[in-house]
Amino acid sequence: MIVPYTHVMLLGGVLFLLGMICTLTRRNLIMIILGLEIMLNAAAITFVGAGLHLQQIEGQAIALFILAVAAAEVSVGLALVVCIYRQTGTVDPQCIEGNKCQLKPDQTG
Amino acid sequence: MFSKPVPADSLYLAWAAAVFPLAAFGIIMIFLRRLPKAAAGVSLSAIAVSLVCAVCLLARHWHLEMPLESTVQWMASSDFEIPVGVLIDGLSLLMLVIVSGIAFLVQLYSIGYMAGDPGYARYFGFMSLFAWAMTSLVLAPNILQLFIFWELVGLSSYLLIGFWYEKLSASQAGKKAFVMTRAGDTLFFCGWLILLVWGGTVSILDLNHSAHSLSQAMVTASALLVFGGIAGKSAQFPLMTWLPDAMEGPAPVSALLHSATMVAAGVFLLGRLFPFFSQSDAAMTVCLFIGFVSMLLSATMAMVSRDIKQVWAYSTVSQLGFMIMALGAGGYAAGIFHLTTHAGFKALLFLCAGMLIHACETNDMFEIGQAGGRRMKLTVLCMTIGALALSGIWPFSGFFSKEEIMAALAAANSPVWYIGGLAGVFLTAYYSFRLIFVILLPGSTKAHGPGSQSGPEHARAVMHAVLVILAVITLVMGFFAESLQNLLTGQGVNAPGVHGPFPAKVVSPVLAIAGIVVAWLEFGRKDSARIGFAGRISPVARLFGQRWYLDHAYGWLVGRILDRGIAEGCQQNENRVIEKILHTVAGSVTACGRAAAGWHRAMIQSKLMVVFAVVFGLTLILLAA
Amino acid sequence: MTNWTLFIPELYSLGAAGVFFLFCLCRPDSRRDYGAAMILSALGLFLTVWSVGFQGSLFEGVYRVDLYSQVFKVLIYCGFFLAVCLCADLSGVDESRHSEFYFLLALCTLAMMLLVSCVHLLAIYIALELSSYSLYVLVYLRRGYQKGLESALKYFIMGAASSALMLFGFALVYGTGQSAYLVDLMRDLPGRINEPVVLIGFILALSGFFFKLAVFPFHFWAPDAYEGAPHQVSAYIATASKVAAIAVLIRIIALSGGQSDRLAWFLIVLSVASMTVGNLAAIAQKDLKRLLAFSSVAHAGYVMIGILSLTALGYASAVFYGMSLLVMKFTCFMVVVKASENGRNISTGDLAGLHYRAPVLALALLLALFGLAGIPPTMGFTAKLLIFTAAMKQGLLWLVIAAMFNVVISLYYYLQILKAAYFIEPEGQPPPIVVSTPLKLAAIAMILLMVAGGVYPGPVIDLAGDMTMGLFP
Amino acid sequence: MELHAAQFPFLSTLLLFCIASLGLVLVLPKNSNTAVKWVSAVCSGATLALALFLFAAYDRELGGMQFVEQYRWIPALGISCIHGIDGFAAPMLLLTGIVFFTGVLTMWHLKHRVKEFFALFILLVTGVYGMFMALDLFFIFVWFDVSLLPMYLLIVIWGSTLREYGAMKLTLYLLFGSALILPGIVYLVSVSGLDTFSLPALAQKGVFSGFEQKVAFFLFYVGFGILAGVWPFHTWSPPGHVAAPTAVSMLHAGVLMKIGAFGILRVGMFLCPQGWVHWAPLMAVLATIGIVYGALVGLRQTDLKFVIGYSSVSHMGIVGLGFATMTVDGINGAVFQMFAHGVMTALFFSAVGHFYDQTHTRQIGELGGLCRVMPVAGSYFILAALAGIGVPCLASFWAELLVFIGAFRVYPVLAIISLGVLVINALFILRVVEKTCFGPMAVHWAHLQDVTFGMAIPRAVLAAAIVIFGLMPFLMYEVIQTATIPLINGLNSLAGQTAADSINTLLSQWMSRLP
Repeated sequence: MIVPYTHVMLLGGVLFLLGMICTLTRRNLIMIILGLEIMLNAAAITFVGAGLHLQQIEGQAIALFILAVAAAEVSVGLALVVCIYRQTGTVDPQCIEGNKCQLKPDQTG
Repeated sequence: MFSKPVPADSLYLAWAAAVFPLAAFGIIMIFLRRLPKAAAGVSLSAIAVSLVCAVCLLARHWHLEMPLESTVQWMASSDFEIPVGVLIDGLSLLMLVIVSGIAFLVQLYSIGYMAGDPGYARYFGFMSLFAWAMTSLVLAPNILQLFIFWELVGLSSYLLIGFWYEKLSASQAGKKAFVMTRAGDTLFFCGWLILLVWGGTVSILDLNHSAHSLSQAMVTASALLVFGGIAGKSAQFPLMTWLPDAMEGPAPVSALLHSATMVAAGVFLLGRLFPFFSQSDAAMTVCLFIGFVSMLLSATMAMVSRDIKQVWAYSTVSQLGFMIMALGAGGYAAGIFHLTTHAGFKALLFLCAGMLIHACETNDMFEIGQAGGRRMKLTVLCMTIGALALSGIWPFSGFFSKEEIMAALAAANSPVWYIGGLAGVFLTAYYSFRLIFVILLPGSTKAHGPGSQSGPEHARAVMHAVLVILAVITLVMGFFAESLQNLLTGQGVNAPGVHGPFPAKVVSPVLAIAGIVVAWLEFGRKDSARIGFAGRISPVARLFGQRWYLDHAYGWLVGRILDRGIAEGCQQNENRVIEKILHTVAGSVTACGRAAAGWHRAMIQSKLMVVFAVVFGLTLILLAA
Repeated sequence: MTNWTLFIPELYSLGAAGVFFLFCLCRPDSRRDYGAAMILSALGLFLTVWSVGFQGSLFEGVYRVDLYSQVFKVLIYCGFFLAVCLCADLSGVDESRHSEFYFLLALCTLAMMLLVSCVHLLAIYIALELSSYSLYVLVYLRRGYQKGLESALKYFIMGAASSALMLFGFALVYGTGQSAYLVDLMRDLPGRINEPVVLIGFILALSGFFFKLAVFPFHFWAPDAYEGAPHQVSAYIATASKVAAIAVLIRIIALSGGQSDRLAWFLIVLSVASMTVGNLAAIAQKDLKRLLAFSSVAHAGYVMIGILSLTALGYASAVFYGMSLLVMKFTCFMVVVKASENGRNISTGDLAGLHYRAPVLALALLLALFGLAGIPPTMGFTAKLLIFTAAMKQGLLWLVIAAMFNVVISLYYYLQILKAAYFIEPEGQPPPIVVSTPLKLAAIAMILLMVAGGVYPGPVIDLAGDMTMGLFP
Repeated sequence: MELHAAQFPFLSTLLLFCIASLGLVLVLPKNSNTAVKWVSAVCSGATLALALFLFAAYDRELGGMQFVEQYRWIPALGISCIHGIDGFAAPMLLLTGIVFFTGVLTMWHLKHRVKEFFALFILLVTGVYGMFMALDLFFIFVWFDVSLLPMYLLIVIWGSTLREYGAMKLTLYLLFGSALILPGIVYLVSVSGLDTFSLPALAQKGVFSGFEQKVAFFLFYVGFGILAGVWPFHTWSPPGHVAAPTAVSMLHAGVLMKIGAFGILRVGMFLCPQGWVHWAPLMAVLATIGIVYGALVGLRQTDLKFVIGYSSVSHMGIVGLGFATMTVDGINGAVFQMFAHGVMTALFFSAVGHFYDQTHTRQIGELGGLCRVMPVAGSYFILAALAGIGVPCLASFWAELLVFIGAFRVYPVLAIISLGVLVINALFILRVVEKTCFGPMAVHWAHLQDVTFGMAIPRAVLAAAIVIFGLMPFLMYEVIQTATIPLINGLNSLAGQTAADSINTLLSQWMSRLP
């Protein structure tokens, strides 16, 4: 293995952190879901790296599964977001709380 | 040992003397509350049995060489045992006869006096309770038993003073009596505890005989504490003001409890533990001093009071002060003898007062005089006999006993006591005859005599009979002085010589006559001003009339310091501190709850932030640790 | 060689879910759906009970069937069955969605049954996600209540975030533990648990289960989800889902081998925080379901006390606690369902007059609340005694005292509920609550269970002990 | 401790009888009020008879634990079901029987939600009975809590003044207490290493180290002490009394507070003698404060039940002081005080209950002269007051006497302070008697009814108990003694000197440390 496992772990960690920051900072439900996806992918990369490191095929298999599950997750999430948008006219996470922004649908973005 | 066991027959007699009234009390309170006649009958028969037993005992043990004592164990807790039993010696025999005799007479008198009262049965129930407690008290062989009955006579006193409970002043007087004597009793109890825990014995005979083996400090401390109880019960300074108030009770109650017997229990206790007290000079001096102060203070109070029963009440305090002085001066037999004579004539005085009050429906002696109290000839005659005895005029019983007391005082270490005693003799005669003259020689009387005397004719006859019996006792008692002294001192109590120096024998009767004369000059003469020498100076009159402001002091102590001071402080602590702390805790918990609940309404990303922060933060801390 | 008989309960559940899937395609008919659900869930319950004694391993060791998993399956199926029992009047869900509702419920049950048997990281992950997704949608199914959607979304985001954390943790554990099989990890991890990467991985890996169990700080979804979901779904989340979470959490934490003080401390902090936050927040709640959600958070904290002792006794006590929670929380939700009209959310005050409107329910509620507060002689008390004993064996006296203080706080709001049910007179004259005979029987059964669990819990404790014995090969 | 097996399971019979009655009450139809009352009365009467029998049949020569029954219960946890009574428990059972019986009769006129009331009442009493006879820590705790929780509903539903507040405060306070007891129990069981909850097994010597005993005793002392009204944890009690209906007040002050004291005795002192010795000075000081403070605050109260509530605080302080003395006399007195105060305060509350039923007020200022219209009720009230003051020949006197003797041996200063309070005690109790029963009667009270013959029965039973044990205290002491002496002997042999001596040493050490 050319790249040491530690580096892969670090890459996964950094990616995970980035995803986390994304979920925390973006005021948009879709971006939050994207951030979550990034975190999942970071985990997948770490799995792959670990699988390589351990010379097991399992790691990569798990990564594949993660991709599939993540897809399902995104579809559930997006479906909810769409419903929210239909109902409130916004995807701002701040505005879905207790229907605060319902009267001003033009503020979405 | 200092005693022999009581022979079985005497034991039964002693038990019977005590237990019959108890049985009467139980029967009356449980079954006979609605049957007044039966209640009176039961109560009287019980006390009659007691009296017979007492007299039999006295006759049987007239020449007693050694005290008789028998006890059985009533209760035991580890090394502490509570025995009950009887101690028979001269003192207890004498007291037993006095108590049961006076109680019998007073109950007989009450049949007429209390007739028609709605609480008739209750009255006789309480009287039986008292009779039981008092007879058991005088027979008690150890201080605990004595203390128990000491408390019980206090209880019956409370119940009887507040007998007419619808009168607020009566129930307040009862409360006052109970609480003030309780204050003394607490000291008594402490003294008892010292004797029990550090002294190792509470048996009266043991204490009397082995007091010298105990340390002086302990004897003094416990004696002084026990004296606290005596002062409370016998209404001595400074716990004296309950007794005048106790006159709210029916007159027979005052006669029995608050002059003749119950209040004398303090003197009795002092006499019981006389050898023990003698071990401590300090305690004896305190006795002398307290007796002295009480005697003079209450005599001054009696000088200005207009209430006939209050005058006799002050006089009782004063005479008890005499007795305590006598005992404090070492005149054991003198004190007890005065107790005996005093029981007779003071009961007589109170019962006469009761007749007058009943007839005139007022307590004020001037009003009684104006209402024509003197027309009740027998009553007024008996009252005069009693007053003469009280003043110490020959040949009435009071003369003999007072003479002995004066002799004892004269033999005491300081002339102050003797001079004080003389002043007391003068004042006694003065206030007694002030009363007598006010009633006997009123300036003007109403046309009609006193209102119809209540009760049926035979009842009044019984009441008169009782007065006559007591008057006769007062007349003859003095001539038994020698034999009573033999009875009392025959058992190793070393009474000092009772025959004092010559002047003493003359000085005090002269002073008594002087008192009578002064009283006549001020109240008896035709055109007298009917105002005493003390009453002329208004600050002094007010001082005496207000009982030297003792009640104010107590009122201030209880009302201000205790009630509105310490107790209110505790109450404020309860409300403002403890409750406040609780409410603060509860309030902060709910506030935290509200904050936490509000926190959960935050935006989703803030929550995510918390999740990440907590997980990573904690992990980092753990790794660093 | 795969012994398929071991898999029968799961297959059956799959079949049941399939039936409802077929119903989804037909015309909506709520009575048909309810009847079918009752029959199928009851049958399934018998099936799982029948399968309790199964032992074995499936799918290359990924799937383990033992007493531990089988009993949990019974419990989960119990939760399912009881939730279905409450569905006679499923007014919180749109009529046309009833088939979907049952379908998702059955699917979720299946996922949880898989979850408690899985002994492989990936399998656990997938089973967990499957159950979560079903629940997200179930929460969303609430009719005529805008919060349903909102809470589903929050539930989803929180769930996705914690499963991401968990997955990353799995990755680290897999990388360091060199295997995705729990059996292998169990051999390998205990010795290395204090290495930083392992510890981080391990802690992160727990996130997903903490989320399921609603342990602080992963509990933020709970109040909204409970409040926004249909009552039956809330009941299901509070019972079956919690039991499954406890099961798998114990499996994972058992990997640590009980030798890590650091891990224990981490768990202690979370446990105390959960109890305190849950109980404090519950005080301020008006909405009964939201209150129960916070109480669930607090109870997650108590369960953690059992788990964090990292001993067999502790795990057994946590299992027992899970069982008692199942019974007590279900009873509470039964009352919520019956007391609410048209599936609306109710506040504490709406229980007024319950004592004469439905005496049996009121009695059951009383016992359940006392049980939740840990008052003897209820099952809840035995559970608390067990977890405290376990913690005390580790010398955690102060933790036990802290937990007891929390119990006192919790009693405050439980008593408020009780006061409403027994003392406050309702305005007007609300009619008596009609409790159908089966439900009455269920309530009586719950009462008996709660009392028996408090008075004579010996057999159940033994069972819990036997179950956890299997965790340590 | 010695265990003497029972020939016949009397104790279980007693408990099962209660439970069966409870079940019967529950299954009776909703409107059968009379039947419910009769079932309760029969249950209470039968248990009273049984308790009386047990008290009488308790072998004073043999001592130890008698009527012992043992059953396997939860072997996995080392929990077994052991019942037995010793010289401490036998009087308590009798007390419970008396208060239960009289409480049921006192509530005979109840019309509101009768079935529930008596069901909860029987449940509560079952807990109390169980607590007094249980010899297994698990069961002690279970019964303890069973006897607490029904209280909440009993007060909230059938109570009066400020009932919601009072009930909540009471329950939270008491549960706070049990929040310390349960950890204490679990702690002891865990550190013993014996894996048993059985009290006799744990009470053997050398099971616990000194430190463990100190920790556990403190937990038990505070936990049970809250229920026993130990200052400063007493503030739940007076509002609770005020809020509760008559029979519940009777039970609450008469029996429940005793459970607390009994818990300290049974769990604290039996298991942690060294802890007891260690904390005894604190106990004594707090008890003395309670005695003084209760009387002083009682002086300022205007509500009858508050007065009695605070006097209970004061009287329970005497129990605490007795426990702190670690002498035979002190403990004998304390246990007798538990009994005497229980009966006395039950009589008090039942009399006050009648006043309240008739006048609908408990404000002392509004009452007065009640003896005129209700002489019987008034008499019982006065009797209770006199017992409360500690008049000789009523039960409380002997208790206080012995406690003070014990206390005087060990803590003379505290004993004298507490003795002084007897005066204040007399003052405020007599003041209440004067203001309610005596004095002129307001005209609008003229129509009031005295207690009927039937309603006088419970009061007469209580009064009889006060008087009988007041006249014949040995009946009680013979029984209590059998338990006290072994306890104190064990304590003394532990330290090699009497515990009281060691306290004195300890105190002198403390004094020497002072500047």
